[in-house]
Amino acid sequence: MDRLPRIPLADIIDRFVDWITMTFGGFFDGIANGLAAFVNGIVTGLGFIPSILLTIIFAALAWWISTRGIALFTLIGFLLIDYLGYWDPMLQTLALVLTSVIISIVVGVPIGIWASQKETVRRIVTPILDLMQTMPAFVYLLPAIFFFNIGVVPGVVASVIFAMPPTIRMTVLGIKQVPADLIEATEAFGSTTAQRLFKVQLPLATKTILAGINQSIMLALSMVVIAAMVGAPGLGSEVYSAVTQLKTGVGVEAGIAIVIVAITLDRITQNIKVKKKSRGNA
Amino acid sequence: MDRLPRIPLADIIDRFVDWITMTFGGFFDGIANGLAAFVNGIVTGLGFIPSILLTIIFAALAWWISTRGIALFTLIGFLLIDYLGYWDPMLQTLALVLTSVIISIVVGVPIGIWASQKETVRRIVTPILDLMQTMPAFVYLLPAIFFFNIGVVPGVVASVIFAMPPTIRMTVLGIKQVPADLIEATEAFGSTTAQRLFKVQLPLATKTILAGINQSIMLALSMVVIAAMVGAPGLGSEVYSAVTQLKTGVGVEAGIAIVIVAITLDRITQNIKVKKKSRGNA
Amino acid sequence: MSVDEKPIKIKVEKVSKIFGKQTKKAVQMLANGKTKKEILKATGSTVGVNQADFEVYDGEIFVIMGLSGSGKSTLVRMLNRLIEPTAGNIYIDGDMITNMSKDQLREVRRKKISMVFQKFALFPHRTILENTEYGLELQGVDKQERQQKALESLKLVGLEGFEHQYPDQLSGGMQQRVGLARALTNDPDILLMDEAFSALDPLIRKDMQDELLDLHDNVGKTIIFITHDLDEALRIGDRIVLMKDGNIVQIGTPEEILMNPSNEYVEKFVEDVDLSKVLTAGHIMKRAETVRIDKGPRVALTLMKNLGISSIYAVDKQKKLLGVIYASDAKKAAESDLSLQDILNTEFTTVPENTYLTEIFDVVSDANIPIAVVDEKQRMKGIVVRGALIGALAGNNEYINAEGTNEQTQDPSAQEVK
Amino acid sequence: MSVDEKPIKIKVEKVSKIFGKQTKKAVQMLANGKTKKEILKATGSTVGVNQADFEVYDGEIFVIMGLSGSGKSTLVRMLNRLIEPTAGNIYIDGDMITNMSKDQLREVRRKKISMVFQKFALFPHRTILENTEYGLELQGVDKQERQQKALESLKLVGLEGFEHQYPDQLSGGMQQRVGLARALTNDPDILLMDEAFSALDPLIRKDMQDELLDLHDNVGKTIIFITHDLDEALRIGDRIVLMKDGNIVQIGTPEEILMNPSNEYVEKFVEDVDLSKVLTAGHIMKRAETVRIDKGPRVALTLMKNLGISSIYAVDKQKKLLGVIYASDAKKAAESDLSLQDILNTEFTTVPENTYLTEIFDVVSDANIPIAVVDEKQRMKGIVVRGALIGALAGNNEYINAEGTNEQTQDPSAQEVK
Repeated sequence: MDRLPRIPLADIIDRFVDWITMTFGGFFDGIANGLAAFVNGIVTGLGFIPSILLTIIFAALAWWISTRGIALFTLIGFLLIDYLGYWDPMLQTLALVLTSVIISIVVGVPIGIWASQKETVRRIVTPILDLMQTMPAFVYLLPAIFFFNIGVVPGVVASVIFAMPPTIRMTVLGIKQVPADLIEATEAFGSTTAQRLFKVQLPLATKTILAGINQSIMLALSMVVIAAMVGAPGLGSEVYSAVTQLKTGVGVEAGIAIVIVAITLDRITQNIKVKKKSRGNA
Repeated sequence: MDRLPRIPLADIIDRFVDWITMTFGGFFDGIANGLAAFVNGIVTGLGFIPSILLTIIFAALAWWISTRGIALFTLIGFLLIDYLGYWDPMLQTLALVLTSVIISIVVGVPIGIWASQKETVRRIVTPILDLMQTMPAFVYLLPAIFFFNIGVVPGVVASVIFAMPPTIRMTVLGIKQVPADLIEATEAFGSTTAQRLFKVQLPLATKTILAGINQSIMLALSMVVIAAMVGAPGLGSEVYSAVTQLKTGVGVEAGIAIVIVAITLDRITQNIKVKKKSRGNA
Repeated sequence: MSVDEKPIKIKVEKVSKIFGKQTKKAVQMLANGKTKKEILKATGSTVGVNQADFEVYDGEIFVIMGLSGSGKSTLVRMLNRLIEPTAGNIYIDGDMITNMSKDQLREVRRKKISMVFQKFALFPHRTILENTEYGLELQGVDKQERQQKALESLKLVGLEGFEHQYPDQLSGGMQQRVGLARALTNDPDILLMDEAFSALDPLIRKDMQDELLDLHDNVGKTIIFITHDLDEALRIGDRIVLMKDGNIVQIGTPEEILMNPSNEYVEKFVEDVDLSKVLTAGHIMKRAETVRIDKGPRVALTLMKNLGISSIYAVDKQKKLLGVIYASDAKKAAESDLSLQDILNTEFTTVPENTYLTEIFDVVSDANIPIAVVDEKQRMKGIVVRGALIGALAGNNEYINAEGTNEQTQDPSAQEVK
Repeated sequence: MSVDEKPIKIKVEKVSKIFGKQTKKAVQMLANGKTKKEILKATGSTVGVNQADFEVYDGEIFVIMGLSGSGKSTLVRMLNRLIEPTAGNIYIDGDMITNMSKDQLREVRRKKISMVFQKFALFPHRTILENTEYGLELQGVDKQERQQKALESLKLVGLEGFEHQYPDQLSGGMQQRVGLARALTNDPDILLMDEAFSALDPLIRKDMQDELLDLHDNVGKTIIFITHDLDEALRIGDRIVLMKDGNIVQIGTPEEILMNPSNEYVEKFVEDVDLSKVLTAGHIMKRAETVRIDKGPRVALTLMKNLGISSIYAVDKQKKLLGVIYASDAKKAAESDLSLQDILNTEFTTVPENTYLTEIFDVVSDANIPIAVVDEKQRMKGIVVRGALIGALAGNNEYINAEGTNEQTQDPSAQEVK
């Protein structure tokens, strides 16, 4: 194969990245500051509340949203994290994950809705999503560093790129799965597109969209250690430094903390009691 | 929480790891050499065949096992990898992934069978699997390095730990899903446990087990870049070095190569035409 | 009321629907009388509805009837432009809806026309009340007023007290009443009903038809009812349109349709029995309940009691017909401990399987027990009951077995067993 | 053949099965006659089978009958120790199987006893032939010989030519024949059949029963047949065991069971109609097919033809009964363009809904058309047909509507509509 003139794909990409950094420099900095402020806002906000109180709040939240079992798990889990001394890094990881997930929802759901309404949009978006999910997450670090240099912001950006696809995919799926005869009924009674979307399509799609968000949370969590490579603080960087300094003990401890956060978030989002089906009286 | 005497969980783990390295040193070295030989054997073996010919062989294999569409994708994909100059690293990655998956099958399926027969075994194994899958893969690098120091072997070991759970889980599921009345029929006609397993349970579970193996392949592939951190050669290390040297172009190119390998392996294993249901005449 | 007094509610002028590309060219070909096949070959597009022309009077129940694929649901969906007509005009109360803007059309759908669907199309995530008020909700009517109106329609269809339930808690019949109530809440002039009762089980369907007629007497809406069931059309239609392959074949009152069927197709359609197939005993025989001769009188009695019959044929192990056991004899035998053999009555008439119905007509009418149908080895194949004979002759294919032998046709018959 | 000549195939001595903990203590309590409730309270374990004692003769069809939960499938599964008995002994051909080792037991299952299952339990990934030869395959019989044997059994059950198909390609009846063939291929002495025909539809079930009887005549196996259907037991059983709540209530031939039911329970069981409930016209009336008086004679004729009836009641819009239209009159009216009103026949008998069957018996028997059942406002509620009256009196609950009014009970009745 070497006979063929090799198109310098690598250089083209590099020059393209440099060009973007030049032209949109200011724009990216703006985003960077906004994002950093948002994440740190969460961290300091949560930081004010003493760990015990915060643990109880989390457990109560878990109880209200889902089941008693999960509330108990949350309580013990977070107590353990605090006990092992990983409370602050945990808060930073939580802030990083929540921010990435919130962005995935705010950006992802509308794209999903748009794709569900326009067939051509859907046909373009789906292969991109496939690519985004199979491409190793590391690769996303590169553009993140160039546009947002080191710190929590590139971590968030890389996490968002990696974690957003399921939210988009499930939003499209949820809306598409609404039976055709219901859509016809909305037409026959004279609904506008907005009325059809908000009164029928979205309510029926909620369950599937929530499943998508659950997947996004798990993906964001799986990125925390990789994000640490670009300076994102939290449990991820604890693991990363433990690996680089070959301190197995610390690595396992921080790993367990991540596992606790992961299982808690996963169980809560999976058991969100969807209010829709409350049985009316006879 | 700081008032409580902090149990030095980290130190306990470290001392435990050191103790294992001491006592089982020889044993681990044996495995290391065996594994290294196996992986390098694949690499040199495949290396002998010129890339064009190997690409055609892969494409033919894909056609035979699954569908024409996938064979075409394999052909073009591997040609592109060769064209971009990533042929050798690809071979190494393929060897790493195949080795990890083979180990996952050889070790995982028997454990799955054992767990499906004994309820207590299943009750112990399942939580461990959950833990293994939620723990960040990085953490597995630590024991891998200690026991097998640097190179492809720790990469394989870490990949196996991360990739094996789905194979075990799906083997148990596949066997458990065989309807109770069929099991009763095997009993009523006087089958031994082995006969029940190989004549009825495993054949009916094949489809689910294959789905488990497909998931293991994808997990192994997602580990290649992390494995590179402990010296495993291949596309993973291309990406890793690109990231550390901030060369986005190379990073994206190597990333694309990984995506091609991932999609090819995924489609092939998903479409393996299970021979079972060939329609008889009459 | 003679025809011309009643005002025209809906006017449909030469409306056609072509599915596929090159619809313009297809419409042209339709105009100069090309057949559907020619159009399909030339333009690759299929003709859904071919130049439909009719008027619907105000307050009338106008039934559009045809088999599946006849274009009836396409035609009805063009009335509220759920499906855009390819050619022709549609007027409602004189206003032409075919060139209305999106917004004007939405107003017509909200105020003038409501629709009831075959599979109910109720919103599973909304209670019955929220479903019923949906139409008014879209129009921004405030909550208090629209819920009050919705309750009224629910009362009208007899669903008071169910408003807080969810659709999946109700039976098919009740769900369709909600569909009806939802359509009525907008107080439209026109009700489009697309096979509204086809998904219900036969018994409920007849009740719903009666209810629709009562409702129509009270609220006096113009109803366009789509169905594939002749009985349903005859029972509720003031006038009926017959459609076949996209064409309107005939329009008229149920009497007119039956009186002079406008062409051979309509005749066959209402005739619905292909008299050319001559029926034999095998076609109408039912499964024979028999008792083995080696059983006792009490077993025979219990079998007869369970089947509500007063006589039963006795057979030996090879199912060879031996005679008849009457309930009265069996009772006596049970008291005085006789065996079935002692009370076997050997006068009975049998007919071979392929005798024509006409031949066995008199045998059946004067025999007081069902006639036994036997094969050449005198083995029991089935029995012929008087009701089945009359029903079959009257063309009711409920009584006719498909391939002329009773049900075990698809299993290899028992005779094969050595 | 008197009883004592035939050799005993299976002997069951005081066999019990207790589910739950403390089974030893429970067996003790059973021995000294404690009731099931006392045992449950004391040990928390339930008594599945309570000291069963019976013998099965060689070559006999021995039916074990009981409602669900009577312990019949537990009892049959103890014969091949699929379920381990808690106490008592079981002998097959005199060898005690209750204390056999795992391997000895496996030999008995491979050679002596085969089983046929209610839901067939065929291996979906194996062809019909591979399913049938499974038993011999386990015993290591070489491929050629076992396939030849399997083909023989398939021929025996009439499934020649289907050997290469897969189970999901066959109908229920044919799948059960494969189950039968698979059990026969091992050439066992004993066939355990656990509700083998209950999953089949009624028509096929009767054929399979006949086939089993033929098969039994040819191959002469000892068959233990489990069922909950009295008719099935009467038709195929040489002897029947009646079980209730784990106890054997009676053992005897079908005649003996019917002749002197051993206790009140058995009597009620075979009686199966609770005569205490006195039936009224409402209980047995069927849905009334009516025609509205404003329709024409041809519509009436078509409705009658479709329903295979020769007369139909005419009602007004409020479903008030006006009279009867006979098919012959309607034919004349159609020819000479008369309306239904002209040919309305006003002699007809009506009965209110709650008249007792005994009172309307003579009215029904001498009227030549079905009797109309009306409510206080003379509105049609249903019709009483002679067949239904006889069937109901004979205790066949097929003819009795659940709550004494016909089917629309669960929908709020139409009357509510204003």
